[in-house]
Amino acid sequence: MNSILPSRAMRSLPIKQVVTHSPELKSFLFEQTFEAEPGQFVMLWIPGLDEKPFSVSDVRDGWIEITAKAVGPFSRALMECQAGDRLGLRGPFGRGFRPRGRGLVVGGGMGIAPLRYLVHWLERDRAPFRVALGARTAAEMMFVGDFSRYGAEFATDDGTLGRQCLVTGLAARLCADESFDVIYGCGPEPMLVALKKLADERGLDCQLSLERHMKCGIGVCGSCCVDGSGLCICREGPVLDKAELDQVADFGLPHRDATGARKPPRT
Amino acid sequence: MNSILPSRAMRSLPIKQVVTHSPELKSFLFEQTFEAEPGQFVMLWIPGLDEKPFSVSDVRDGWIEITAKAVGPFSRALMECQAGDRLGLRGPFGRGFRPRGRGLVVGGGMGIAPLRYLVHWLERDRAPFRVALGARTAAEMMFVGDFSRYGAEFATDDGTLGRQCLVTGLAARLCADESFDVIYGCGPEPMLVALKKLADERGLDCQLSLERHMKCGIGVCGSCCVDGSGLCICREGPVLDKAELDQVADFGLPHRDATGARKPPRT
Amino acid sequence: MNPLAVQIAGIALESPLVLASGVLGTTASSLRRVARAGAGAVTTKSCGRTARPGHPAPCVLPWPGGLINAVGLSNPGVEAELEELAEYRRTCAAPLFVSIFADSPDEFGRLARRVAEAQPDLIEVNVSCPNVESEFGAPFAADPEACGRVTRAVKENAGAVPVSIKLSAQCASLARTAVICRQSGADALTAINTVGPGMWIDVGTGRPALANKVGGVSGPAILPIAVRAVYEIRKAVDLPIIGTGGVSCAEDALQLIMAGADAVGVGSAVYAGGVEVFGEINRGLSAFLKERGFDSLAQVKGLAQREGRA
Amino acid sequence: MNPLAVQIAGIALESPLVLASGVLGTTASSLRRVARAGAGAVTTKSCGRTARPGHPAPCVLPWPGGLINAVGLSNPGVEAELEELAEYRRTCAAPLFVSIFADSPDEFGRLARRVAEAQPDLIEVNVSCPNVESEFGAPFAADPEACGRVTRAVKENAGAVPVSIKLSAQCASLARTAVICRQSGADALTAINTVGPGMWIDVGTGRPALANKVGGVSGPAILPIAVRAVYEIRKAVDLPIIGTGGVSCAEDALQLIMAGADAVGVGSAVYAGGVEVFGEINRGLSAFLKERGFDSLAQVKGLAQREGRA
Ligand SMILES: Cc1cc2nc3c(=O)[nH]c(=O)nc-3n(C[C@H](O)[C@H](O)[C@H](O)COP(=O)(O)OP(=O)(O)OC[C@H]3O[C@@H](n4cnc5c(N)ncnc54)[C@H](O)[C@@H]3O)c2cc1C
Ligand SMILES: Cc1cc2nc3c(=O)[nH]c(=O)nc-3n(C[C@H](O)[C@H](O)[C@H](O)COP(=O)(O)OP(=O)(O)OC[C@H]3O[C@@H](n4cnc5c(N)ncnc54)[C@H](O)[C@@H]3O)c2cc1C
Ligand SMILES: Cc1cc2nc3c(=O)[nH]c(=O)nc-3n(C[C@H](O)[C@H](O)[C@H](O)COP(=O)(O)O)c2cc1C
Ligand SMILES: Cc1cc2nc3c(=O)[nH]c(=O)nc-3n(C[C@H](O)[C@H](O)[C@H](O)COP(=O)(O)O)c2cc1C
Ligand code: FES
Ligand code: FES
Repeated sequence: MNSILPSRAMRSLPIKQVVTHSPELKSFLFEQTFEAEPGQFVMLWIPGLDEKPFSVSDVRDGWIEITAKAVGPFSRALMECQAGDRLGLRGPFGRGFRPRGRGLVVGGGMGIAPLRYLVHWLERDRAPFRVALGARTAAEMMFVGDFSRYGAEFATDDGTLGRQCLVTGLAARLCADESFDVIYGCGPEPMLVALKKLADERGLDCQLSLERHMKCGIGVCGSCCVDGSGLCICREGPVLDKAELDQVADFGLPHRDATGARKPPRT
Repeated sequence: MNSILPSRAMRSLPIKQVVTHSPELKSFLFEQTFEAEPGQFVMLWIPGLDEKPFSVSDVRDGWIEITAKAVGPFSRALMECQAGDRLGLRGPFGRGFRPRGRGLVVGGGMGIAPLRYLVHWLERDRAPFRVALGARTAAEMMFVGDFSRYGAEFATDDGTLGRQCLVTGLAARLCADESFDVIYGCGPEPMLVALKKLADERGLDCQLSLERHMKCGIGVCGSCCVDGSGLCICREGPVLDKAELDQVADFGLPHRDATGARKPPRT
Repeated sequence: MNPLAVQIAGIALESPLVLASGVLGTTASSLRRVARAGAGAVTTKSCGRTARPGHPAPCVLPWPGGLINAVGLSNPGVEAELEELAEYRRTCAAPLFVSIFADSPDEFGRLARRVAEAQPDLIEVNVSCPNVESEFGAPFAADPEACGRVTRAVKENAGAVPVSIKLSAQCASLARTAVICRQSGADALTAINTVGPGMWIDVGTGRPALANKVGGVSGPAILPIAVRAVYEIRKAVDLPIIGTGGVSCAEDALQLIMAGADAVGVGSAVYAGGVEVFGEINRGLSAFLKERGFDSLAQVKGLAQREGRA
Repeated sequence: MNPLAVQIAGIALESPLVLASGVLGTTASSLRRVARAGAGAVTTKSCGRTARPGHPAPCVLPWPGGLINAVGLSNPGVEAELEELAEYRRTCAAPLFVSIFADSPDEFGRLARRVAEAQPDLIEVNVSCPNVESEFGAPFAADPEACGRVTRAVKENAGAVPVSIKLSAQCASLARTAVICRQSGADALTAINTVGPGMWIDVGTGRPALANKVGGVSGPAILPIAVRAVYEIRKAVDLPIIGTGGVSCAEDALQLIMAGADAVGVGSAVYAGGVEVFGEINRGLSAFLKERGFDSLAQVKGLAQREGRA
């Protein structure tokens, strides 16, 4: 039967190469079996364990790359995976960034991963952009060399790289100094809330990538639906535009866990 | 699901028009929902009764036509059908005639039906051809007016139309007088055997349309397979070429009934 | 008059299309979104007494015939679900069906009582989920008498809220099960749940691709089985039927209606078609009625049950 | 060495692909044609004692998920079938499996005795045809004990000819049925027959499109159910399994083999792919083995049965 795109079905592929940024942060390269736009993600399956969403952090030379950080059982198991191991890859899922005009690219923490592919894409399209990235500390700042080539500005909580401030501080200053059409953002939701506010104040468009608990990746199970509009982050997201963000009732609020219940507010 | 062509699935259509050649011989016109080549057939379903194969006797102006003769329970029930009645139509099935060069078109009895569409097709392609048709008696000769326009010659057993001889006699004479590349034939199998012999003797190609008991029309059930090569008349036929005919072990012999058993020889 | 309007168990639906349980059915927001996209009613994902995270992923996979899933009855528990229900009620008028599952008739009864207090339009009783075989579902759906016991327990507790029993095509005898459900007080039947179970193996690793190994098969692949099931049930009982299984276009929905369904569940089609599929099927149904000169769906319901020619 | 060669019940096959019963399986000529197209063995359409014309048409219909059929066990009767068998033998070396059906264990025994005299390579016992519900099939496949009785009756009469029992996914418990068949002497199991039954309604007329109204569902739509069935049977018994259902490409065949099948039946795929599909699947299987560095199919058989990670 061939009524669906084969790439959307489960398909295992051997890891072609593992790039170790640190023992807790690695990139995994696979043969590229489908097209993907920046901001789109794949569901990555470790057979016998679980399957989780990961953004495409680059596509080049017929390879597709994802970059993961060890934060829990799944991502720690992923750190053990070697070239040659077969993992399942389904995708590409969701809607990514839709480049337009002069862009301000703002990332925080693991949210930097998809932005790497975004800037490569923007460069290829000769679209003008500036980059501001934040992390807790220098060791956690991903792809510093790569982003530096584009004149990225950095912010860390501890001042070990770039300025000692929040990345939203960098973004605000850049917006004051230069003119932009759109803010592209990916990172912790409080950061996104601040970017949305900034964009609203400045009258800029914004495209922000959200995270919600994902199970199916294909807009069916409902576990990733935002409150308010009910859009599926896996399908209509993860990147939402301004109008869509206005309809996210739980934007910046605690969202739902694997049972579908709202998580208690973080303390 | 859309993995197969919709036209191959069962689809009922209202009869658009009934043309009464005689109470026992009628043509039925339907909206044309698929392309068909001369020699191809459809499976015609009378809901609540049965489904049987019928050749496409013409395609024109967005209409598709089949022509049937009352010979048994099914075809008699068909004679009762009126414009507006919905019948099931699946098709087109099988491989039809593949026109090449100068053709001699030879038909007998109900075998004349698909040849009508064939000559319209040949005329459109400006391919040169002659036609010889046979029937038991004038009243059973179909489409006389239409074929006369192409200078067809007629033969009847009782001499009520054209010559009083077998149509194979006409064919032999035409072959003696004129030169042809191919004989197209449809009609009773003894006639086809004679045409095959004629073609062999004259060194002509031939394309003859065979009948076998059909159930599925799609090359699965096996009820229409010829002995020898095992080809399905519903799928690789009904029109076979010379090389294919050479591999039909039961060509001209009694063939199989609905159980799959060989019928006893006719007496 | 709206030619697509139907009634089931006294509930008026603007469209015969009902969002099937388990698809975009956990939150008030997603249910509302589907109602606005054209569903005549929406069904929540089945909920139980307490929260369950369900099986690990992969738990829903597309395959060429549709989906295969072993979500494992993940749900936030009945209390959280009732909050969603209240929120839905405040913001959306389309009828809401609440699906419940449990592991004993008593437990079904208790759950039904709690849910009925919140006054949903209908309680759907999931006795047929194949994904938690030893825990829930299998024993009931496979055993007509057990379906009867569950039905009675729910009806005794549901008060005025109508109850639909969701049957499986794997029922030993669908006709007998339907009759027993009716005798036990069911107001409607939903048929069918997923089929199988099935298994999809990733040939690259040689591993079952679902974490749960097996899962329920749904989507286009199961349409003929759903049509047959509805046909069989309609022959056996005169209860309203929410015919469900494999519907992704108006023709599919018509097959179920002609087999005897009063309303039509749509679940997996959301994968290929998005929530927009509800509007598209509605438009297709309207076009069919208009083209064939019917005034309402009631005129085509059960057509396939006729015998003989003509 | 031919990497696709397999053995089942002592029979050597050049390819694991077996023409499934009921497809192009009535005459020596069509069976031979399929063997030449690349099938490792061919199975005849099920035959009974006497000739049956089967149901009126439409009796086989394509639908988007595959086929739906109610051929109704048409067959020329065992004597005519044995003539075909002899002719096949004279002209083709690929193993021939003869499928039989009957309405009682005794009748199955008598038929097996007659067929065994003609020395086919294997007798396949169709206890699972869903299309003649009240006459044949349903009672046996649905009841594990009945499957055992049929198996014993056939084995007592088949002499040295190996016997495969063809099971249905609708078996109450496939694992239990498999165990009972094994204990009753079965040399192999074939799984599965068609699924359902299903119904396809022509919405133009509102009529079931099959003359028999319901029919067995086969083709791509049933692959996950066949894979699960083979997996379940392989867990339960160590008999050779002819895994059948929904195979139309090498990946599909590999799913069944990884679930635990020794050989792979192919039927409905002939509709979309013609008899050429056998050669294509063979080439796909060879390419897979080569690419992954396996020497034979034995190395991938049952891979999906492993537990845990890695
Ligand atoms: C669209 C999207 C893109 C992502 N891209 C990346 C990426 O490029 N790199 C990366 O390292 N991480 C990415 N993540 C997050 C990644 O999926 C989680 O970090 C990972 O699943 C953690 O699993 P764990 O078992 O290691 O940790 P756990 O301890 O299970 O979880 C840690 C945290 O990860 C998140 N998480 C866990 N499971 C899921 C799930 N099923 N769906 C969504 N979030 C979950 C939750 O916030 C949770 O609190 C992305 C998530 C989403 C939704
Ligand atoms: C490829 C093909 C094209 C045909 N085209 C035409 C046509 O254009 N016009 C026309 O009038 N007839 C055509 N026929 C024959 C037509 O199918 C039969 O005449 C019709 O089925 C008779 O059915 P009945 O119940 O009226 O008669 P019956 O008494 O059932 O049968 C009369 C004769 O029709 C033939 N027949 C019956 N059933 C079948 C079947 N399922 N498959 C094949 N042959 C059958 C047999 O030779 C039988 O002896 C065609 C047959 C084939 C195989
Ligand atoms: C992802 C998924 C989850 C489901 N969860 C439930 C459930 O919780 N309760 C239930 O009764 N049915 C559940 N079902 C079954 C559907 O409600 C429906 O009966 C079945 O999928 C057939 O319809 P479809 O082919 O339109 O999807 C689920 C189906 C899918 C695909
Ligand atoms: C037209 C048709 C006729 C069939 N006839 C028989 C039969 O006579 N005996 C039998 O055991 N199985 C019969 N089957 C079932 C097949 O052998 C096979 O088990 C089933 O179709 C699943 O395989 P598939 O998806 O490859 O077709 C038939 C299937 C079809 C499609
Ligand atoms: S993850 Fe299932 S709907 Fe988005
Ligand atoms: S009619 Fe069935 S194979 Fe030709």
